[in-house]
Amino acid sequence: MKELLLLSGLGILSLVAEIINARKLIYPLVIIGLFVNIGLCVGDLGTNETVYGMLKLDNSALAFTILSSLIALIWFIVAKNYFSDETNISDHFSLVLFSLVGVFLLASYTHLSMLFLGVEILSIPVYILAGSDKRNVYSNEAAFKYFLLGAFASGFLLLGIVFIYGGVGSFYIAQIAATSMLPYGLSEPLLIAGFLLILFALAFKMSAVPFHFWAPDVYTGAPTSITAYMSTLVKIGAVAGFYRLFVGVIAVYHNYNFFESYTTILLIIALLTIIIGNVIAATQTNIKRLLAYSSIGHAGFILLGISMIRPIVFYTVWYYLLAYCIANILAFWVLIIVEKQTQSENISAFNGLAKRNPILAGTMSVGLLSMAGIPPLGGFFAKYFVLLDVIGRGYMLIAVVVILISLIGVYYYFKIIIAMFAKEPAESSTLSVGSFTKLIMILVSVFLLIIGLMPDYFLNYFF
Amino acid sequence: MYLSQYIFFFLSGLAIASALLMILDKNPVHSVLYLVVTFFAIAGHYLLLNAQFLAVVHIIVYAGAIMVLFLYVIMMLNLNKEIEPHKQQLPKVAAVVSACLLMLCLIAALKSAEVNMLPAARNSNIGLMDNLGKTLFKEYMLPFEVSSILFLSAMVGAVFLSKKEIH
Amino acid sequence: MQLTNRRKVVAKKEMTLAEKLYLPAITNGMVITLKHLFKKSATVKYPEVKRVHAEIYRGQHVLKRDDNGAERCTACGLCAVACPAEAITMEAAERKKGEEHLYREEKYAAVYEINMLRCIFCGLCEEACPKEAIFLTDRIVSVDVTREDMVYGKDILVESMENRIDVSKRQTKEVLEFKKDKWHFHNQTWEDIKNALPEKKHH
Amino acid sequence: MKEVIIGIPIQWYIFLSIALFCIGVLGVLFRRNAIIIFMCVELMLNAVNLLMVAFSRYIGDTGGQVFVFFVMVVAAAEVAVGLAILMMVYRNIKSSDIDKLNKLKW
Amino acid sequence: MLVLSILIIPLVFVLLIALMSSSQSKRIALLGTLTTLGVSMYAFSQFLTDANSINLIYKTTWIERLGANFHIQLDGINLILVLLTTLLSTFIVYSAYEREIKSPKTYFSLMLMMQSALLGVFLAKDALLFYIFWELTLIPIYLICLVFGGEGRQRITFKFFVFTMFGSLFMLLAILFLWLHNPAHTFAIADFYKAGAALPASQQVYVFIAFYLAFAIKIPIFPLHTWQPDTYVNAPTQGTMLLSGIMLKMGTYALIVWLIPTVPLGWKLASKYVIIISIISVVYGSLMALIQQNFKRLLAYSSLGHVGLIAAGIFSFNLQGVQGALYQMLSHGINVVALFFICDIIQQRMKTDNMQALGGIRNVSKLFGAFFIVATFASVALPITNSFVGEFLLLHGIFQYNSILAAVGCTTVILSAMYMLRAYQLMMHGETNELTASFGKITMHEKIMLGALAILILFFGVYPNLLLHISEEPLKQLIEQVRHATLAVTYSKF
Amino acid sequence: MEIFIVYKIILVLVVFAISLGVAAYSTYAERKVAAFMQDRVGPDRAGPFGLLQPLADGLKMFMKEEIIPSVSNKYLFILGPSLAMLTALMTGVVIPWGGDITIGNTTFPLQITDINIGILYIFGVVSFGVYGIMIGGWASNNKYSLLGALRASSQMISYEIAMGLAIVALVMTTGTLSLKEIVAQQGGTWVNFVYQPLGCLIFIICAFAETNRAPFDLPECETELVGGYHTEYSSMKLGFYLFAEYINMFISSAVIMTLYFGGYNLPFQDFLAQHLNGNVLSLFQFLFFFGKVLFGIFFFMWIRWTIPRFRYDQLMNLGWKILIPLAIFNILATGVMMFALGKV
Repeated sequence: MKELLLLSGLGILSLVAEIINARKLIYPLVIIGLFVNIGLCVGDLGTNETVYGMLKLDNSALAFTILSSLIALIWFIVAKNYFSDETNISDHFSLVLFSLVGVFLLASYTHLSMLFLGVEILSIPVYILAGSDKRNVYSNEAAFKYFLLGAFASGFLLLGIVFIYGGVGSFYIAQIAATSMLPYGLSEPLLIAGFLLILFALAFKMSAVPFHFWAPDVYTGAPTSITAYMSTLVKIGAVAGFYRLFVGVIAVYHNYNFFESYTTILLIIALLTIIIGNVIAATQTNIKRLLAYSSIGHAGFILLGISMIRPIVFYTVWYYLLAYCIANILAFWVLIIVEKQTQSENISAFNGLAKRNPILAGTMSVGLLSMAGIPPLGGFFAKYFVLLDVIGRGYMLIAVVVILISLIGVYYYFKIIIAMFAKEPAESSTLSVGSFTKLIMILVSVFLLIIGLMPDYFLNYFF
Repeated sequence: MYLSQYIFFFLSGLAIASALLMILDKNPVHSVLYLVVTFFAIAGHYLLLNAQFLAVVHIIVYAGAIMVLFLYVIMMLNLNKEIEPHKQQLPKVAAVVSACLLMLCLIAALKSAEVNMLPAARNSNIGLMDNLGKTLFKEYMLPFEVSSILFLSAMVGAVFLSKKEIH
Repeated sequence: MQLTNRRKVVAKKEMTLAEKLYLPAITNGMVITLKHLFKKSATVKYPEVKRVHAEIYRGQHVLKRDDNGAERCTACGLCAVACPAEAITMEAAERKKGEEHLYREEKYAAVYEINMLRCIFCGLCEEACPKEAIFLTDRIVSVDVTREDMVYGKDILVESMENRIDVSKRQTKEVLEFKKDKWHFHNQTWEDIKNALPEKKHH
Repeated sequence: MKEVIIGIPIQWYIFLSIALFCIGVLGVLFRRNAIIIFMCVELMLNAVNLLMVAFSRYIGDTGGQVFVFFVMVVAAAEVAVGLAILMMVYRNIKSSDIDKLNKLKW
Repeated sequence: MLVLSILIIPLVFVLLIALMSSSQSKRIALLGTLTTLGVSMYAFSQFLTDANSINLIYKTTWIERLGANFHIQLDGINLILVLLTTLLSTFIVYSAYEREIKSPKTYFSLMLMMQSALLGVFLAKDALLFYIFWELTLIPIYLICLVFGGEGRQRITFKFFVFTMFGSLFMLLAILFLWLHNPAHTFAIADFYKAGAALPASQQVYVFIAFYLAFAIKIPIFPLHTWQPDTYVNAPTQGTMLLSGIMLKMGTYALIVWLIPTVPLGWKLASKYVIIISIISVVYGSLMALIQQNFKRLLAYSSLGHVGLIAAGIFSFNLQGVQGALYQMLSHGINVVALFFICDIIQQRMKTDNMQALGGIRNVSKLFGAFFIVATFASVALPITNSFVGEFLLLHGIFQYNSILAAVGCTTVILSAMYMLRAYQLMMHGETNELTASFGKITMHEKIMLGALAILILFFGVYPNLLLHISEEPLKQLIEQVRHATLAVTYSKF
Repeated sequence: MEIFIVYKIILVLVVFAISLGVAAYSTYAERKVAAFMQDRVGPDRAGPFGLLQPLADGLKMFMKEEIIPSVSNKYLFILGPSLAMLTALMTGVVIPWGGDITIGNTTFPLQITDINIGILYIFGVVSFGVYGIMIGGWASNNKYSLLGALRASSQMISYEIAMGLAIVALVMTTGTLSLKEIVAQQGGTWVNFVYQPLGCLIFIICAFAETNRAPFDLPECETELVGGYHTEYSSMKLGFYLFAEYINMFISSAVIMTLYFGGYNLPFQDFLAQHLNGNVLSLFQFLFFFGKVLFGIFFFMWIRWTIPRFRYDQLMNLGWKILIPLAIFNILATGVMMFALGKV
C-alpha cells in the first residue's frame, strides 16, 4: 500500500509542481522518491502484506517492484534530456510515474481486475509518451500503431478474463488455481480458452513473436528515451503480470494435464520469438531497430524461462529481467547520447566511438556483451538460469537450438562493438559527457558486472 | 418459445446486424450510428439480465459520451469522405478468413462450456444498485481508487497531446 | 470636453470576488428585468389606435396645382439636385398651345418620379423648390410588394382638384419668409439678378 | 443446462458475445480507417462486457458486474487518449487512413 | 589466500594503471606481472614444502542455489600452467616495453586482465567458475586483437570470437547437463567426476563431444583451426603471444583436467578418433608451415602442429603422454614467445616478414642470429632444449597407445626441423640485401628479453625433473581413476 | 393487471399531451415574457390575448414547404429532429407528478414508472439527446449547421459532467436514485435545496446548458451561425427541434423542482392530509407541482431575457474550470458535513 501511495503520490506531485511553479524540484523529488520506494519494498520483504485482498506484496512482487524502481531510477538519469522541455515537463514526469504504478500493480495483483487495470495503467501513459514528439510523423505513427494494437490486445485480455470468470466464478487467482484443479471438466473449455487468450494478450505486450509486429515500428518511431522505457519497464510489467498468473495458477499445479499443453504452447511461442527476434535483428542497420528486435529475442528468452518455471525455481525470470534491463538501458543511454550528437541512428554513427569517448564505448560494450550472454556479466547468468531449467526439463534439443540462436545474437552485438572499436570515426572530435554521467555509467556497468559475479547475493533477498 | 427468447433473438439479431453494418458501411458517421444501435441492443440485453443499473450506465458512458466523442471527431476532422478507395483483395479475404476462424475456434471450444455456479447463486438482485455499490466499495475499493490514476493519466495525456505547442 | 456626465471610464482592472462570482450582477439584472415586467407597455396597437403626428411630420410628397388647377412644377430640376438620396427624376417638356390651363408656365414636367424606396423624407426638395410645387405631407407612404410600385409617378404625386391636399400647416410664417428670402439663390428671379448686376452703358 | 432466465441457456450468450467480438476483430483487420478500427475495438470490449454481465447473472456473483464498470472506465480513458492521438496524427498527415502511416516499415 | 592473491594482483594493477598517466602504464604493468610472478614462485615454494597447505586453497560459497563455489586451488597439475602464465605474462608485457602503442593504458590493462582470467581458468576447481574464466579470457584478447591488430582485423577477430564462443556454448550445455545429473547439484570438480562417470556410455559420448568442440576450437585441432593463422597474423605481437603461448594451453589443460576424467567412457569410446584427428592436425600443420612465405604465418602453422601433438599425447592418457603434454605446454609457450618476439623484431625493422625478401640478417647482427638459432633448436626439439623432453615423452605416450600413430606423429620432428631451418636459412643466411642491411644492432631491451628466454629454454631442457616430479603423483591418481572407471563400466557391460 | 396497463397507457398519453401542450404554450409564453420584459405587448392578435398563437404557429409549421437539401443525407436529415423529439419526450416517464390516486381499492400513482435508478435514467436520456442535434447538424451538409452541431455536442458533454457530479452530491444526502423516494424525503420540513444549495445552483446552470437555452444557446446563435444546427431545416422538422427545446425546458424544470424544491409536496402537507380526501390532496399536489414547474419555465425565460450569451471560450471555461471543480468541492463538502453530522 505504501508503495502504491508513494508512486501515485509522486505522479500527482509532479502535476502539482507545475501549478505551484516548482518544476525544478520534480527531478530530485522523483529520484528521492524512487529510492524511498526501493527502501520501502526492502523493508516490506517477508511481510506478505495484502491490500484490500487485491494485491499481495509477497517477495516476488516486491522483487519486481524493486526491479522496476531501480530501472526507473536509472532511466530517469538516462532520459534526463527528455525532460528538458520546460513546457511539458510535469506531464512527462507524471505519465512515467503513473505507468510505474501499473508495473507495481502487475507485479503484485491477486485479482484479475488488477491485472486488467495494471496493464492499462501501464500502457496508456506509454501510448502517449510514444507520441510525445508531437510534430514528428514517425513518433505519431508509433503512438498510433501502439495504441491501436494495444487496445486490440486488451480486448483479447478481457475476453480471456471473462472466460476464466465464467469457468471459475471468481477473479481471485487463488480461487482460479483451486478450481482449475477440480476433477470435473465442465468449465474446462472456458478455462483453456481464457488462459490462452490472456497468454496472447500478454505476449503482445511482451512483443512475443506472432504478436510482435508493432514492436520494431514503435520502438523506432518513439523518442529514443521512451524506447528505452518501453523496452525495459513495459516489459517488466508485462512479464511480472504474466509471471504472477502463471506461477499463481499454473506452476502451482504443473502436473495437471492441461497446463502441460499450455506450457507447450508457451514454449513454441518462446522459441519462435527467440529465433525470429535474433535472426531479423542480425539484418538491421538502424540501431534502434536492432535493439528492438534484440529485445524481442530477449522476450523470447524470458518466455522460455516462464514456460519452464517449476514451483521451486522462481528466480530465473526476475534475474533475466534484471540483467536484460540494465544492459539494455546502458545501450540506450549511449545511443541517446550518440544520436543527439550525430542525428543518426545508424550503426555507422558509432564508428570509432572508442576513440571519441572510451567511456561511452566501454559502457555500450558492457551492455551489449551482457545481452550477448558473455560471462561474467549479468546476461550470462540470466541465460544460464533459463538454460538450466530447459535442460532440467529434458528439452535438450531446444537448449541446443537456443544456444545456436544466441550465437546470432553475438554476431549482431559485435557488429556494433566492432564499429566502435575498429572503425574510423566520421568526425574526429571527441564526444564529451558530463562527469556525473560518466560516474553513473561506470557505476551501472560495475553493477551489471557485480550481479553477474554474485547472482546469489541479489536473489537471496527475494527468493 | 418464451417471451424472453423472443426478446433475446430480437436483441441479438439487432446487435449483430448493426454491428455488421457498422463495419461494412463506408460512411464513418453511419458506422457510428450503427454502433450506437448495437450498444442499445446490448443495453437491452443488460435489462434482460436484470442489470438495470449497468444498462443505464452503459447508455450514458458508451452512447452518451464515447460515441459522441467519436462522432465529434469525425465531424470535426471531416472524415465522412470515403477514404478507402480500394485496396488489394487479398488482405480483405485474409481478414475475413482469420476472423471467421477465430469465431469457429472459440465456438467449437466453448459449445459445451458450462459456468461454474456458486452455491449461493440465484440471487436475482445482484444487478441492483445497492448490491453493486456494496461490492464496489467494499471488495473492489482498490480498483476503484486505482482507476482514478488511470483517468488522471489519460486526462494528462489527452491534454498534453492536443495542446498546441508554443513557438 | 465633457458634454454629459454619462461618460464612464472603462478600464481592465482586476475584478473583485463579488464581481468574479457574477451572481450579484446576474441577480441585479434579473431584478431589473423583473421590474420591467410590471412597467406599462409602450406599445401602441396601431391599426386601432393611431399615434398623433407632429405638425411638421414629413410624409408622402405632393405636387401642388395652383388655384386654377395648373401644375406648379416647371421641371427646373432643383429638387432633384437637392435630393441627397437621388430619389427624384424628371423629364421636362414644353407647353403647347392650349395647355395653359394645365401647366402654369411654358415648361413642365412630363414625367416626375420619386423612388419611395430611396427617399429619406428629409424635405430638402421642398426647401429647394422655387415654385412651391412640391411639399411633404403628413400622409403615410403605404407599403407594397414590388419595387416598381414603389416608384411614384405623377399619377400619385400630383394632387387632384377634387381632393386638394392642405399644406397650409407647412407654410407657416417662418417658412414663407424663408421662401421669400432673396439671399437664397433659388429665390431670386431673373429680374432680381439683373437688378443686382452693375449698370451697363448703353450706346 | 442451467437457465436463470427462462429459456435462455448460457451458451446463447457465449455465442452472441463471441460473434460480436469476432465482428469487432473482423473490423479491425478489415478496415483501413483508423476511427472505424477504433470503434471495432470498442465493440470488442462491449462483447466482453455483455458476456461478463451474463456470467455474473448466471453465477450469481456481483463481481462480474462491478468488473464491467472498470472496463467502461478503461474504455473511456482509452477513447480519450486514442482520439487525442488520432487528432495529433491528423494534424500532421491530414488523413486517418492507416495505410498512409507507412513511414516505418512493418 | 595466497592463491587468491595470484588472481587479484593483476586486477589491482589494472586499477593502478587506470589511475596513473599513460606513460607510466607499462612500468606498472611490468611491476604487476613481476609481482604476480613473485607470488606464484612463493606459492611454488609453499607447494614444495607442503602440497596441501591451506594457503594454496581458496574456497567460499558463491552461488548457493546452484551449488557453485568459488573454489581455486593450486595442485601439481595446474602449478606448471600457473608458472607458465605468470612467467610468460612478464615476458609478454616486457616485450611491449619499447614498442609504440596507441593507447598504452588500455593495452596493458587488457593484458593484465587477460593474465588474471587465464590464471582463473587454470586454478578453478569449480565447473561454473572454470567456464566463466574461460569465457572471460575471450573479451580482453578480442579487444586486444580488434583495437590493436592489423589490417582486416574486424572480420578475422570476429571469426575467432564466434568460433570460440560457439565451442564454449556447447561446453556450457555439457556443464549444465552434468550439473543436472549430479545428485548433489554442485559444480565441484570431484562431484563432476562422479556424476560424469555415472552416466551411460552414449550420454558420455555426447558430453565428450560437447566439451571436445569447445577445447578443440581453442587448441585448435585440425578442422576447427581455420580461425587461427589469420588471427595470429593480424593480432598485435603481444596478442599473438598470449594466444599461442598461454591461451592454447587452456584447451589442452582442460582436456586433461576437465574432459577425460569427467567422461572416461566417452574418452574411451572416442579416443581413437580424436587421436587420429590430432595426428592429422600435426601433419597438416607441419606441412602447411613448410609452404608458407611469411614467418608469422609459418609460426602459426607450426604451433598448430605442436599442439596437435600435445593433444594426441593427452588423448592417449597415460603417464608419459600426459606428463609430456604438460611439459610441452610449458616449453611450447616459452618457445613460441621467443619466436614471436623474434618475428616482431624483424617486422618492426624490416616492415615485412616475407622470408623471401629477407636474408643475411646474421651478418648484420650476430647476437640476434645466435638467439634465433637457440629458439629454432628449441622449436625443433633438439636435445638439451626444453621441447626435447616434452616431445620425447609425448611420442612415448602415443607409442604406448598406438605405435603407428606414434610413427606418423614422429614426422613432426622431421618436418619441424625442415621448416624451421628453412626459415632460419632464408632470413639469417645468404646475402645481406638492401633491406636487411638496415637491420642494425639489437637493443638492450631485446637482449634482455631474448637472453632470459634462451636461459629458460636451456634450463628446462637440462633440468626437467623439477616439474615432472611435481606433476607425477596427481597425474597418476587421475589416470588410475579414469582407468578404474572405464574398466568398471566395461565389465558391467558384459 | 389489465386495468393497470390501460391506466399506464392513459397516463403516458396524458403526460405526452401535457408535455406538448406546455411546450406549445411555452413558445407563446416566451414571447409574452420577452415582450413584457421589454415593455412590449407581445402576440395578441390570434385569439384573446393571442392565446391561439401557438396553434397558428403550429399550423404555419405544417403548411410550410418541406425542404430537404439535395446535398444532405436524407435519412439522417429526418432522423435528427425525430431523435431530438424522442429524447425530449422520453424523460417525462420517471417524474412523479403527484401523490397517488385511489379509486376503489386500486392505487394509481401519478407517475408512469418508478424505476429505482430514475435519476440515472434521466441522465442517460439527456446524454443521448445530443445525437438529435449532432446528426441533424451534420446531415444538413452546411458549415453553420456543422459548427452548431459541434458546439452543441461539446457543450452538452462538458456540462453533463458537472451535472452528474452535482447529482452525486445530492444522491449522497438522499441515499436513493428513485425520484419518488427523493420527493417523499422532502415531505418534511426542508427541501433538498437547503441541503444542497451549491449543487442546486450547478444543476440549474447545467440544465440551462443542456437545453441549449440562453445564455448557453451557442449552438443556434443567430448572430454567428445563422441558425446553428437547424439552419437548413424548415417546416415541421424545424418545429420538432424548437418543440424539443421547449419540452426539454419543461422537463428540466420539472426535474429541478423534483430534486431540489420538494416536488409535489404541499406546504403543511401533513395538516392538509388530515382534513382532505387523498385524491383531492393529490390533485392539489399536482397543481402545486405544476405551478412550480411553470415558475421554473418562467425562470428559464427570465434568465434568457436578462443575460447575454456567452462567448464560446467563456462557456468552456465556466464548464471545465469552474463548475466541475465546484461540483467536486461540493461532493467533498457534502461528505465532510455528513461525516461531521454522523450520517454516514
